[in-house]
Amino acid sequence: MPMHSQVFSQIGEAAHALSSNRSSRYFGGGTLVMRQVNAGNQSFDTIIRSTDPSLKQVQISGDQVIIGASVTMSQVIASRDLDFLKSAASVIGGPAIRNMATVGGNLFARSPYGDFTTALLALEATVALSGGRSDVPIADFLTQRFREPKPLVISVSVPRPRDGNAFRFLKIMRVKPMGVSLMTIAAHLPQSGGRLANPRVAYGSMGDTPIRANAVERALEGKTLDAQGIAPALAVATEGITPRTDSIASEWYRREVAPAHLERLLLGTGG
Amino acid sequence: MTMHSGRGFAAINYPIGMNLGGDPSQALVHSNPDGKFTVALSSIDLGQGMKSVTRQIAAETLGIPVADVYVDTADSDTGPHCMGSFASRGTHRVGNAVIEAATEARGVMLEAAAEELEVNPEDLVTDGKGNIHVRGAPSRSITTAEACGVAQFQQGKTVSGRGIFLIPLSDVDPDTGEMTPVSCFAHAALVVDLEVDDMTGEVTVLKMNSAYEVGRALNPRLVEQQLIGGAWMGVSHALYETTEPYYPDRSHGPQDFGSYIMPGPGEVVPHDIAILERPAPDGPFGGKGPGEMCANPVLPAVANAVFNAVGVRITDLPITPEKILRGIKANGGAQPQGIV
Amino acid sequence: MAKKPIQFQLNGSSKSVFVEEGQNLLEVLRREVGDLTPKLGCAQGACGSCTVLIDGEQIVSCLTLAETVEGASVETAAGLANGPTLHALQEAFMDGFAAQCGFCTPGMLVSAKALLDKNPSPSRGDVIEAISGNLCRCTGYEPIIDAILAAAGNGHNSAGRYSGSGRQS
Amino acid sequence: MIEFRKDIFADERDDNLNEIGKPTRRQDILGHVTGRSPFYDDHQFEGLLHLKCLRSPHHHARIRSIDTKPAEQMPGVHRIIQGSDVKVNLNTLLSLMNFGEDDEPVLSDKKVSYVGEPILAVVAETERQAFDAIAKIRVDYEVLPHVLDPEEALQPNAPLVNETMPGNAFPYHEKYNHQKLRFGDVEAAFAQADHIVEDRYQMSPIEQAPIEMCGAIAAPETNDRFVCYTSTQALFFSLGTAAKVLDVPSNRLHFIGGTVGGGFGGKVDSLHEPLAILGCMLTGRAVRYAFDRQEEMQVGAPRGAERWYIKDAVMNDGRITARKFTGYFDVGAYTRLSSYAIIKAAGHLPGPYTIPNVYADIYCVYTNRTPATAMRGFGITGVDFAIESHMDQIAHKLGMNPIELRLINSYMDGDMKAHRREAKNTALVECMQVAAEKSGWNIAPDFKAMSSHNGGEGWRSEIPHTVTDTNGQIGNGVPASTVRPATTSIPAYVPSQNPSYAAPPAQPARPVSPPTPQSNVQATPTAPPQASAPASSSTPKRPRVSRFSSISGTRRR
Repeated sequence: MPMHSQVFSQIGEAAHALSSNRSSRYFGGGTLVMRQVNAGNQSFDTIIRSTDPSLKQVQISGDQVIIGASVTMSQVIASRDLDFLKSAASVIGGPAIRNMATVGGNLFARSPYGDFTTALLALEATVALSGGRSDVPIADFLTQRFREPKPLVISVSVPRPRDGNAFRFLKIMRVKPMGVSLMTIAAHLPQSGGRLANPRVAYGSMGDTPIRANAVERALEGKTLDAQGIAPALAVATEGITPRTDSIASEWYRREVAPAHLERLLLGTGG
Repeated sequence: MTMHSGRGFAAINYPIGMNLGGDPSQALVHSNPDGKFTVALSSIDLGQGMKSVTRQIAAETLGIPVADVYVDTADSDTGPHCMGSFASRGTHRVGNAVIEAATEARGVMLEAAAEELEVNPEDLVTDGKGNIHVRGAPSRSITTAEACGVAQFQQGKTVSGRGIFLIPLSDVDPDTGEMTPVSCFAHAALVVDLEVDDMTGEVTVLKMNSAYEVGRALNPRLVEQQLIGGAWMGVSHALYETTEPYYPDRSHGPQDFGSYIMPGPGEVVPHDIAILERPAPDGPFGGKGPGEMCANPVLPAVANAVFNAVGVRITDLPITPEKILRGIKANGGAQPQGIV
Repeated sequence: MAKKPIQFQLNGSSKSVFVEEGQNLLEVLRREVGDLTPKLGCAQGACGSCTVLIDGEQIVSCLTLAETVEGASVETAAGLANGPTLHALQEAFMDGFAAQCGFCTPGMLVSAKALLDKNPSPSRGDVIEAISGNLCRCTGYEPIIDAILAAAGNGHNSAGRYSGSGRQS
Repeated sequence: MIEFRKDIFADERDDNLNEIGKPTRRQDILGHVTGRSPFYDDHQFEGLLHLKCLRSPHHHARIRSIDTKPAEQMPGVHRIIQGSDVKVNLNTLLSLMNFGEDDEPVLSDKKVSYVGEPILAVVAETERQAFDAIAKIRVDYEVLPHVLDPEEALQPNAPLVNETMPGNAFPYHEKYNHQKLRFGDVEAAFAQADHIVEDRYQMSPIEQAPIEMCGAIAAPETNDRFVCYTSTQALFFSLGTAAKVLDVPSNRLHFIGGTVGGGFGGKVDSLHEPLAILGCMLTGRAVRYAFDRQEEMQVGAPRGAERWYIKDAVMNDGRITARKFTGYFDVGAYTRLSSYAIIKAAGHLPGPYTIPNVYADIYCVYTNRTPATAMRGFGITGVDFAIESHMDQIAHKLGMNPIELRLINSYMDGDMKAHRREAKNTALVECMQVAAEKSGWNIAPDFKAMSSHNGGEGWRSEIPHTVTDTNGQIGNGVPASTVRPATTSIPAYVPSQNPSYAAPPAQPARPVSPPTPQSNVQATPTAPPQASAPASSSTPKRPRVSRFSSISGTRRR
């Protein structure tokens, strides 16, 4: 089918167009959709985008920061309010890709991509959808992101960590500084009285979508962030998780090295 | 986590060209009336520097400055037949064809000069700066431009030449493999220093020291380009690349440069190179063609260094962290082999 | 097939072209405008050969929807030289033998320009980061990094790597 | 840092040259840095059409039927090209050098033998329209059993990958299903060895990955000719291939190339030029056919996988007295250039070492995967990895310095190589010495004093008595893989009945000038003539239809 392109100044119009046309895709920064267009992907013939300025905004709302879906990785890096996400945004593609790739788009990236989303998952971000809920937990969103009617993401709300050092991010790449992820780990590690309280750990490139490491979180609860404290968590690093096999590594390898990389992240000795 | 240092060595030789012969290359050389020469080839410049190296070979042979030569390639209407740019055959085969063509053209140029200077052509030499003079008598001279001009406007001579280089096709004995496979060999020896992370199997290449024997470095910077880039490719083949990660299973084949991984600018390995030059008797000015061999010693040297570092012998390329880690686990831990 | 008219600045000149819906900027630059300096190396955004600047920011033109550059300023490698005067980066690439096949070179130069425009005295690490999205299969990157540093006047004269004739230890 | 060791081999060189040896700037550099170097795709044509191929989703399948009707009606589609449109729809690249039989269709609309094999081609106004049309074509496949491992492919009951190649192996000299190298008697040396060192080495397929992808644009030229701009590494290879499969005189084709964005061996196969020209012939328009990057990665021919088994006879002092290879080149579904790489490998063995007994069987094996082709170091890189890994395993076993082990066995000027030609102009010893010195890797003074000039003494320059065999003989209706091995000696190589030089007696390592193993000098049989008649005179000569015949036994048809 010939490709059609529709542009809307209002996000609501774009959302309507998207949900009413099964063979459409929403076009954010282009890094995912244009690649499919170039490859002749037959599953869609319409690209829909919106120039709504709200999509480009970064707003502070209480202890949340609301990031418009069209905010690029470079804008995340440049934003003082998003300093805690700089480590994640900085390892998305190379500089050209970071000027294009958006926060909203990353939510739709399939493994081994989607590193920024892994960070958002550990921070328990919520997703606001046009014409729908404004506070979909990101974990829920990830399970339904490719369902019809297709969701159009307006923004992502991220609770800002009280302690900037409490958020850790590690992307394991065989090629640096730009490379595809072997495993990405994001962790939010708030402490209370020297012990971890409600720690959150998420993995990227370990499954089909970024996933929470629930067993690790449970094992870290109430522990100290030192070699002894994290030992039980390392032992369950991949409990309940079936790592993916791809061209970069096998399930076996990902399972084997997950504890080592988790340890490096938790103790701050990684990369 | 422990990082284990390892050092590995490998030495190779490399047969230049399609080994059986039967792969000719041709060249045509002619001058404009002002002594500027064109070399017409159908050979391909893939980045290896075919145009540049044949230009220097033509200039050297003609006895004129390199600026007076332009190499035109590849147009099948104007460039004579060439088998192609592969098997490190370009410098060697095409270079020889250019020498033959340029030698013939030079002969005409010197004949024209001799007629003007009223001497024997055998008594003339070129100074490489655009002049032809009588041997031992620099004042009796004519410029190459003048010689080419009078040849074409007064003497009715084409200042041109044809060249072909052919090693005839060699038979191979079915029962013993007896054959005349190549005309010459290039050589290399290389030492790799690296580290292996025994928790992940990941390898960091720290340093390469090498010696490459290339016959003659016809252009040292072009040789350097080949060796630096080729050794990089060797590291890449050794540690990263394959289109079939689970060979012979065909699954999970990379579809893009995200999943087909190669080291990038962040993984540049410091590489100290010594270049040796033992001219090949049949090479153009002794040149052998360094383009292909440069990667070859890197692969086994990396494998040997990995063994030295952690005692794991990987016999299956590429040497991925996964294979190393499996080996370490099978051995019950890293087994550093000590300083060699 | 629907075509949309767009207008943009290319290396300082105004261009008006019709683009197909869904067409990428690389195709438009090469086929419709005739600027052949951005190269098609993958159409997947992974090789960087098609890198151009939009309003000063480096992007990969193969993943850029052409119609989105309406009103923007696009710079390509064709705009690097000022008439017959080459950009310092181009001079440094020539001196430093920083190109072999030359196919990645325009994209590499554009990425390097994006760096030097913002950071005239980059570190080696800055250079590596800036070209990390540009693949080169020939050089092993080292001469390219050296050439960019040389162009930045950082005291890294790439020509100095070559030690000339004679044995040196 | 680069250093030039002008002190080494200084007396063999005249360094007083005007242009040679100078670091002159590249002729093409200004074009490169201005982005104006004209690659094939940098030529513009009015009304350019785009060609895309429908490709096999199966490793191996018979095609029962193809329905192109829905695609023909699609907007922008100018032509659907089928196998029947290709005049000579069977080719092998090396037929231009009379090497091997035609075995690969340009378009395979009867049977497909690898995932990605082109079945037919669509020529449309845009790439998108070509993709859209291809999606409408319906193909009815009968999926066949496939084989992906080269050793499995040589088993008697393996699926037949390529109809031209019974037994899934390239027939060498119309005689054997592999290329042989026989020099001396490895079995006798194994019997007398202090150690046997064996291992298996494997190289997976690798993509050449030039940043410029393979492609060609063909356009009508004046006077009933066609111009073809191409990324080929071999202009006349591609021109000759196009002329052959399209059955047009070569002078109706005008090929322009020469400025190519990297190749590394991946741009010799000439897949794009014939189809682009055919598209142009059939539509009267300029046609562009190029791989996309996904096709480059999985459909464009890689450096093929190789598997090598090496078995060495080793003495306690480090001398390697025998080396036996079994090599399998997994060449995928079609030959391309691989049959030649095996010859190149055979002539390269046993690597840069002087080993008195060498044996190799090298197979060019067909499997249901992407055909392999050339890549930087074709035929050599894989076996060098095996040999040099193996050398280290030997050093480890003997507890020796691996550089000294190699120097003990290094080939030098005057040594007899296993393919029965004298080594000349060698420099391995010096390279090892310099690399050791640069890296601070200590070697003993005797080894530092060695020179490549000091080879060729005694047995080193002799051709040993050689044991040959008829393993893997083909023909006579017997499948190659079921032929029983038989071992014989070729009498011509055994003028005396003295025992062969299997393993020299134990002796100190020969670091400087290797001592001649006295007991074996007499035993070494007379070498056959080394000049232009390589095949032994007593080997029965087959009738030769051309001077190429002994390589493949097959003339181009």
